[in-house]
Amino acid sequence: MIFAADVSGPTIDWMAISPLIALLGGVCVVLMTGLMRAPFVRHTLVALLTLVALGVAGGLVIATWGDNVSVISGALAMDDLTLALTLIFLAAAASCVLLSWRAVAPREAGHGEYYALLLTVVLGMVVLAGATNLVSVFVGYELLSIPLYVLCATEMRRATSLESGLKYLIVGSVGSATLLYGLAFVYGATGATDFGAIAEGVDAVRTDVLLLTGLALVIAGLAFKASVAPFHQWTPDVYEGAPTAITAFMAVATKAAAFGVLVRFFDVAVIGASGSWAPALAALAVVTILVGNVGAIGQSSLKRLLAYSSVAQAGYMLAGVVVTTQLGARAVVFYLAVYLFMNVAAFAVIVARERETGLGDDISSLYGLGADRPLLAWPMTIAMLSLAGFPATAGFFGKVYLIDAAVANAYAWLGVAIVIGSAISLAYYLRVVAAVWMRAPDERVVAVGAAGAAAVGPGAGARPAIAGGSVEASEDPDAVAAEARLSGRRLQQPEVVGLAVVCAAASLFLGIYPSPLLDLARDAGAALTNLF
Amino acid sequence: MSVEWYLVVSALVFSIGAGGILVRRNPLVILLCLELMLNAGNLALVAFARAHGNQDGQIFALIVMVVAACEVAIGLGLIVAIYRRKLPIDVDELRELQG
Amino acid sequence: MTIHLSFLLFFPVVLATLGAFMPRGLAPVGLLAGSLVSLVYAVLLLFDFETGTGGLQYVTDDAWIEELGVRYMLGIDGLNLWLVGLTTLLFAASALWITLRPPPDRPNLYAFHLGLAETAVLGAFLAQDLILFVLFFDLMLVPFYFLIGQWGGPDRVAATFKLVVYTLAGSLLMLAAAVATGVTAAADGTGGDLTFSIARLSEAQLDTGPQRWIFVAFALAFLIKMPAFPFHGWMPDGYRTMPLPVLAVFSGVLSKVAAYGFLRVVLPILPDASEDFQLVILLLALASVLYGSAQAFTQTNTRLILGYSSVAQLGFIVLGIFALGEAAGAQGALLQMVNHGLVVAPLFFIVALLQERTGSEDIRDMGGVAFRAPVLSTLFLIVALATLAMPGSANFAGEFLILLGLFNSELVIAIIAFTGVAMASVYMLRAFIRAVHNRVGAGVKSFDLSVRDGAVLVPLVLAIVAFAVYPQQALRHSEATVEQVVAAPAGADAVAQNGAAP
Amino acid sequence: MAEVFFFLASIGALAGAIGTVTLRNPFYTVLALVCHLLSLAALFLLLRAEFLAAAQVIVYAGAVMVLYLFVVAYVGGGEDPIRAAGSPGLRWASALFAGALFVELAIAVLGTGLSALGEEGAGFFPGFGTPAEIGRLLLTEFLLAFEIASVLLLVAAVGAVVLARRRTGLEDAREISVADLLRAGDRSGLPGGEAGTMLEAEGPPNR
Amino acid sequence: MRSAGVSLETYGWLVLAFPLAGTVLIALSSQLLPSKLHGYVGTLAIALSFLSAIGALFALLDLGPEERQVVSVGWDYANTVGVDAQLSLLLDPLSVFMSLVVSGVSTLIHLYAVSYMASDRGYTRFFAYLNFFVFSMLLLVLAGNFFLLIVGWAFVGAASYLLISFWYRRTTATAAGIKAFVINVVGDVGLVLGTYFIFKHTGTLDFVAAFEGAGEFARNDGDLVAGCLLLLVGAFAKSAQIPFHTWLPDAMEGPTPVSALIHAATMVTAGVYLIARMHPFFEQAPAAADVGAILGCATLLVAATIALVVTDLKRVIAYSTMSQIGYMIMGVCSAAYSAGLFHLMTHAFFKALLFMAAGSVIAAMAGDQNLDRMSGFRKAMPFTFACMAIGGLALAGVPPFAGFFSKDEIISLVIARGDWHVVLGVLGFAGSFLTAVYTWRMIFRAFYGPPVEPALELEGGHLHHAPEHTNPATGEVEDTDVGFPGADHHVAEREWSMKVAMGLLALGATVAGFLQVPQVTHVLHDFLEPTFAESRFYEALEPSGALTLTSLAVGALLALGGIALAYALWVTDEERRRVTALRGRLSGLHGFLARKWYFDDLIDTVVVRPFAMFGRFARDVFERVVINGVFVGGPSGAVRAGSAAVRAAQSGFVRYYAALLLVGVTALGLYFLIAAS
Repeated sequence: MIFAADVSGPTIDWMAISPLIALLGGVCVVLMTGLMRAPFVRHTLVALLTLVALGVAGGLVIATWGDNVSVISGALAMDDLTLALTLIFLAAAASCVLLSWRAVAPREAGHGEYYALLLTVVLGMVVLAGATNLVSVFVGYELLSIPLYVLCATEMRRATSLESGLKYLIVGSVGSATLLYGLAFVYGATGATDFGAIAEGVDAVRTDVLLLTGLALVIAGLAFKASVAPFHQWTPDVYEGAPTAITAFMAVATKAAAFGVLVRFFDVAVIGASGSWAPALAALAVVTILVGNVGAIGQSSLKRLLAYSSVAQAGYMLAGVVVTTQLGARAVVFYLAVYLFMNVAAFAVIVARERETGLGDDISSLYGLGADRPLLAWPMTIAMLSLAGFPATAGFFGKVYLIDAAVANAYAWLGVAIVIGSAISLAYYLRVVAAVWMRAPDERVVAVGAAGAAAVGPGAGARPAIAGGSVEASEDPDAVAAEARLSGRRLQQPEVVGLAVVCAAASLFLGIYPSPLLDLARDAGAALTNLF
Repeated sequence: MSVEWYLVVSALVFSIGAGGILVRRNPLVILLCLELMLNAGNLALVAFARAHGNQDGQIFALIVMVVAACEVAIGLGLIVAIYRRKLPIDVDELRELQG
Repeated sequence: MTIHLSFLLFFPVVLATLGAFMPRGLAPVGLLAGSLVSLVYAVLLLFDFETGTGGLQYVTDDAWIEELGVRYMLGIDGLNLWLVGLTTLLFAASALWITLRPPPDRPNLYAFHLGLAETAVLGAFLAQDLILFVLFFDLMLVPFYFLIGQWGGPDRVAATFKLVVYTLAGSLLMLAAAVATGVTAAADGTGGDLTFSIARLSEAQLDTGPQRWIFVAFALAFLIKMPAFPFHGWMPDGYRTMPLPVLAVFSGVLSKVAAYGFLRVVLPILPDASEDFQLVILLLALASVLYGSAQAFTQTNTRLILGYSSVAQLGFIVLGIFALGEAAGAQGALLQMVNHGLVVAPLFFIVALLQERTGSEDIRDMGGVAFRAPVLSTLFLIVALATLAMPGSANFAGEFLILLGLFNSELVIAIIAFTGVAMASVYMLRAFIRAVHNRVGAGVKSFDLSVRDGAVLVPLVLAIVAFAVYPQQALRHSEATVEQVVAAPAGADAVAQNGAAP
Repeated sequence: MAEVFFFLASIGALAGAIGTVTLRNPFYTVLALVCHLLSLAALFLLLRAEFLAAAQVIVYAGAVMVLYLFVVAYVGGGEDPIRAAGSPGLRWASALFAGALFVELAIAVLGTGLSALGEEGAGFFPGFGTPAEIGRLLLTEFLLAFEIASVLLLVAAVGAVVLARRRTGLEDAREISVADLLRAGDRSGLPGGEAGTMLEAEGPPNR
Repeated sequence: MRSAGVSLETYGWLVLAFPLAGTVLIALSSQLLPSKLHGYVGTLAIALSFLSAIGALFALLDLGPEERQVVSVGWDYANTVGVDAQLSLLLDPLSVFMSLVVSGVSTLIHLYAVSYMASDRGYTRFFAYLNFFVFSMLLLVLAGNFFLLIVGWAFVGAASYLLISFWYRRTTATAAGIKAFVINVVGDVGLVLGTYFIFKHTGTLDFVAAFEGAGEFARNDGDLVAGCLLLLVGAFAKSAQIPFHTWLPDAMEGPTPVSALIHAATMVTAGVYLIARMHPFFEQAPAAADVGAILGCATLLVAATIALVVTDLKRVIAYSTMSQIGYMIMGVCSAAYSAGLFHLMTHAFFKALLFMAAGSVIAAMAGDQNLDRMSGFRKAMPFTFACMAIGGLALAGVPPFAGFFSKDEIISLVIARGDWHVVLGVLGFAGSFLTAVYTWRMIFRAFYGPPVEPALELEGGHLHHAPEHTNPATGEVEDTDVGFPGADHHVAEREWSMKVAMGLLALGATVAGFLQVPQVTHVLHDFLEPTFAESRFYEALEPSGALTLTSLAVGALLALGGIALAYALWVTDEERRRVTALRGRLSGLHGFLARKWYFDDLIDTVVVRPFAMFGRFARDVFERVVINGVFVGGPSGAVRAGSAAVRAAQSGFVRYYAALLLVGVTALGLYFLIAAS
């Protein structure tokens, strides 16, 4: 009590943090609503409320665009970089909601909890992306991670889901421990937790072992989240095991958050020591590009394939961080935004096929898509071509921008590494496209499609079921009939198909007219005022 | 008693924790090893706080405790779920996802 | 500042897309309409073109992506005028072909891809902005990937995969190189502002260091796309399986884009590097000539014979282009691009017709077609003679100029290259004789050209003949521009020397 | 004097750590960790972090570890042989890594040019590390972290519930088919009615 | 024939226009008009062209001697960046003379073919080709610049290819065709390269300008010699001179009128025309000229020796053609221009005549060309025999027939060049002796001795029919689907058109010599004078009266001696004892000659086989190992290996992942420690 006098809370810019508050509110509301019994509430209302929360947050982001304020005594910078990334998080989350609409995961976890956790992840991402203080960094990092561990494991009836959850938890915790230790060293070397103070402190200890070791640990921790090789190994397993909707969300948003903090930490806090860390990051970028692209070749699980591809993309974007210019930051933001569209489109198609065929996310589930499902075939095709960086798709300009940034700062060889990587990447992206257009439909799918397919097909794989179906299901006549019906019916999941089409259209449109996104990226990059 | 000593201890603990994660197969124990690593971080933070004479480190450590607790909670929850699912409580048995 | 080129550029894809939404089988018509419109446009350009000025005409130059300094810039000059005409002509022919014999399954999609392909190729020819050029250059592959993969012959998927990956690998390098060009130029050349306008880049003198690796990247992309020895690994598989109407345009036009790239991009922007690498490129081209010819008279599959002969022909074209400082060489190369396109496309249609009659594409199973199909074999003869650059054909005019240019710059290489001329006569006549002469082959049911096929073939042959009688027109159109381009390296030398002097 | 305490505490801490890593029986490992945490608390005290030491003992060594023990008891932590998966070499390899890591960190902390680490530490003002000071910081400078931490706790609780809630049907390998999900409206198709939802966790609906 | 209205240029263009029009008309109307008509259309076209040539002649004579060199430009062909390739004609005595010879002989041969090919199903095609050939040949001789010359040069090559493989179901015919074409392309290449060498200095492709530029060359200037030698390559390939001669004998696969027109009278003499046309350069580069002369001399001997042993009727004449062209080449290369061209004309007459006669015999033999199976046709075909005899006398050089004057004039002029040229002259005489022998060997064997069965049938007024038609070269059964030699083939000694053609040519072969009687008449010489106005030798080179007379005498004696020898060998002793004895004694030589001096084998092993092997190697080995192995397999293999490694590392053991993470940390830390120090 005697201290109460001199405790005066910090001035809080409520408008600036309103997106956070919206999300937090959303968490509570959704959690509460989830407790209600009515199926409508649980299956529809909750998801809708989640979307509303995301929408409101998005609106507030746009409202506060350009304020570039630092809130809560410098713990958080709600500048355009943060906001731009926030938009990406929100979009990713929204698409995740749409993809989860009919999914198993929410029913397993309980809808309220599921969506609440999703919203908190977004919250954590915003904090992480905006953090200008070591403590906020760590907290945001954890707030992002912990709910994700849970979400990955939410399809509890599937062993692989649990496995992925546990793997993510263990490796992720090692990562966060490493990060913590690194942050501790940075703090120790500079004696401050605030980025601004650190930036001043760094110059004194530019080549001090303590700082540099700390940086090594921090790089490891953050690179882990961005799934940069050699810290990427959780990515394929977790992506494959997690519910597809969550995977889609992770692939985009987690990466965005990680790169947000990477850019901010390295290009703002320890920019002074860039001479030491830039080469290391560049090397990591090259390794990542190679490992990711090479690893994706020959994968038959689409989610796994996209996981490796996301590793490779991380490598590309790392080039944007290395160059320590606003241009680089812009390129990263732009690429992330583009990556959102193409990746979501791909995952939406995967989700749709998972539910229609019994083949899970196996590439064979796409066979013959081009012949009879143009609405799914084209999005997948565009997504793949865009990921591969074909012209007239958004991915092309993403790459051009990154190469531009790299070359402009005397990292031409990084640009070459990027294109070599994309050359390798053709090997698996085109394989998917070929599966869509140039293969006859998988006979097992056909079998399911045919009414009364009870007799046909081996148990595993023959049934449209999560994780490849099961024998019991095939002996459950009305289930089989239901399956026959559903695969007879087309377009029984409009939100998924719609999402795929919209995202594909977006990445096509942005491939022809990317300027709006480029402006956004420019503002975001401009937020890093210390760079030129 | 110079601060470096504390740091060396923390480094030692960190390494032991790391090694533990590599050798133990029981997820419970692995969680404990993670605790070790986090605590090593805490010790370092507090030591640095002492060295610099500002309390940020201590706050940080406090937050870390919270985080550690949360991780434990989730981790244990997962283990329980795995146990319920009649899956082996052994990280080496859980390797359906690979390649 | 006109919009004409945009019309010319986008009509095919737009109409083909509309067609794709029409009831089944109508898409080819849409495509045909589109390509015909473009053809008419191109012909009008041929007449309206203003000779004597080397500069660009009908320029369309709009801001597109300021952030990246990329502009939507199209233009016509001596270099691409006739190539555009060629492109529209060949695509119109192919469109007509598939309109008259629509593919069995998914004709709409087929037509759409073909339309997209035409637009992409035209774009590559018309683009005056480096990034735009690269964009269209890479975009060309996409429709062909689908066309081969879905309507190709046996093991089409593997073949198309190999083709696209191999060629795009090169093109991607080019992408990096293109960006690097713009950026480095902005650093020292064009005075700060980032631009990819080819014209302005060629004014900016890049340092030799960057020029070198940029040149390598560009050259690799172009040589692979042509293809030139030894980068033709994708060619045999691709040619073996490609549907013939597609192959006609592919072989007729795409390879030209690569050769054109040398003239449009490499020589003006990278003069010093061109000088440095001249000998390397010349030797590669020479190897292509000899190797391609040797292969062409060893292979028995007509597609491959033509494929390897194209390798040889493009070798000649590159020889002409890299007879640096020799306007004759470049002129000949340019003329030869058009000629080769004009002859190779009908040849592939003829292969299709022969396949119809002999049930095979292997010359060992053909023979004796001529007697029952005089018209067809006469057309074949004319095209074959033109292909082997018989004097009196425009091809000879082209080769004459090419080799004259080369003769003046690299005597020895020119003399060796002449063996290629002789070998050309061997393999073309071999193919012709084995196909339509000699004893009647086992499964041969010979009958003469139908009107439907004549409608495609005859106009092309007439074009060849007309061109043979009066190639002067094309040469007149291109002369001024070519002299500018060729002057570039020499001028760069002058600059370099002046730079060295003080 | 401080030295003695330091050595005692740090020995305790290290011993606890090693025990945690090496002991076979999960119960013992937990106890070893408790020992480690307690000695760590002692070190905190030596470093003038009273509040932290207290929190360490109460929250950590107390609550969290108890939670551990419960789970161990529930899961039935059997003897857990320490052996490397796949190659037995991994154990030595990992020992090596750990060693290398330690060496690096040691170099980092000893090799640094920071004078601050050399001596006792900066002179600290009265009330350094006291609850009052910590509380003040939490409510001013680190307010955000504080709030977020609270959210984190909430999330952890929710997550734990989601994960650890008892469900029917988990025992058999029964999977849910998409068909059931897409059969919108009627829930009859799904065996066990509300199986696997929050409602089930509430227990039987009261009347 | 002269109409003041029509200018020389117009005549020139007309000369070209008629045959081309004929070609196009026949080709387009091939399906419409009755095929019989096409023969006459073709003949008419050529006849009109001949008339225009005469018109051109008179128009030329109207002009004063010094302005008898008119260039008429049609349009720019490839006129750019300093290369002036135009469609221009050069009308001067030489070109007009050549076009007269060509169109004249062609007219007669067309006439001959009208009935000779009557029964051929390819009748229409034949005349289209034939007209096209005449057009090309005229283009060649009228061309006003190098470019157009090359065009005509290649066109005649193509036409000859088409006509050689006219019966394209015969594999031998197609093979011979491709052989001829390729060797001719080699010639074209030589021509083009030679042009480059000259263009490099003169900077123009136009003849007149280039010739004016010829003076600037230093004597035996390196580039000029190279250029002239390359021009010689072109000339030799076209004129079947060593070492480019191997195609000509095989070219006899073509129908006989083709052999008569292309491979005797006109095309093969293009080389002579070329050298005459290029004389300004050759006179500046004597080295090249001498090479030409020597090779020409060699050819005339080699060909003559081979002709002694060949048993195929047409091939004998083919070799004699080679030999005679050897004379002409030797002549023009030794600056005996008018003599060479004179021989060109006379040779055109009697050689065409010989071929026609031979054709008629072959027809009587139902397509069989083998001398061994011929005998005693004298009674059966008196007219043919007469023609054959006249041709033979002219060829052998018996006074007063045409060959006598022309050939001996060449020899005497060559000798008149003095020093080592004398040797050539002497060898020339040796050649003329051999000529007499082989010519009359052929005639005696075909027409004397006991009549063979076809001959007897013919005497009975009925024509012999072979049971089944076989390829005379290979003996494989003919695929008569394409017609000739069809079963209904009866032209020998029957058709008036053939007789007219042969008769006129016989007349020419008899009297043409008097245009140019040494020391007496110089019609041709004077007419051509303007073309060779600036030549150093044209007027200067004049054999003394004594030399002329001796050479004439020697020539005559050798000819008669040769004929006598042939008579002794093949007529007087019926069962050919002497011949067999001779052959037995000289079996080695005979074999050597029968294998045609092994030229074919040589070219085969030196050129053809290596290329084929290279091609096979490229296809079977290189493509697989290097192109697909290294360039494709290499990178993809590396990528695949990398993929395997990465996926192996992805073992699924979470502890491995953690381990790798820590390894990464350690490595990074290590890097930074190094960076710090």
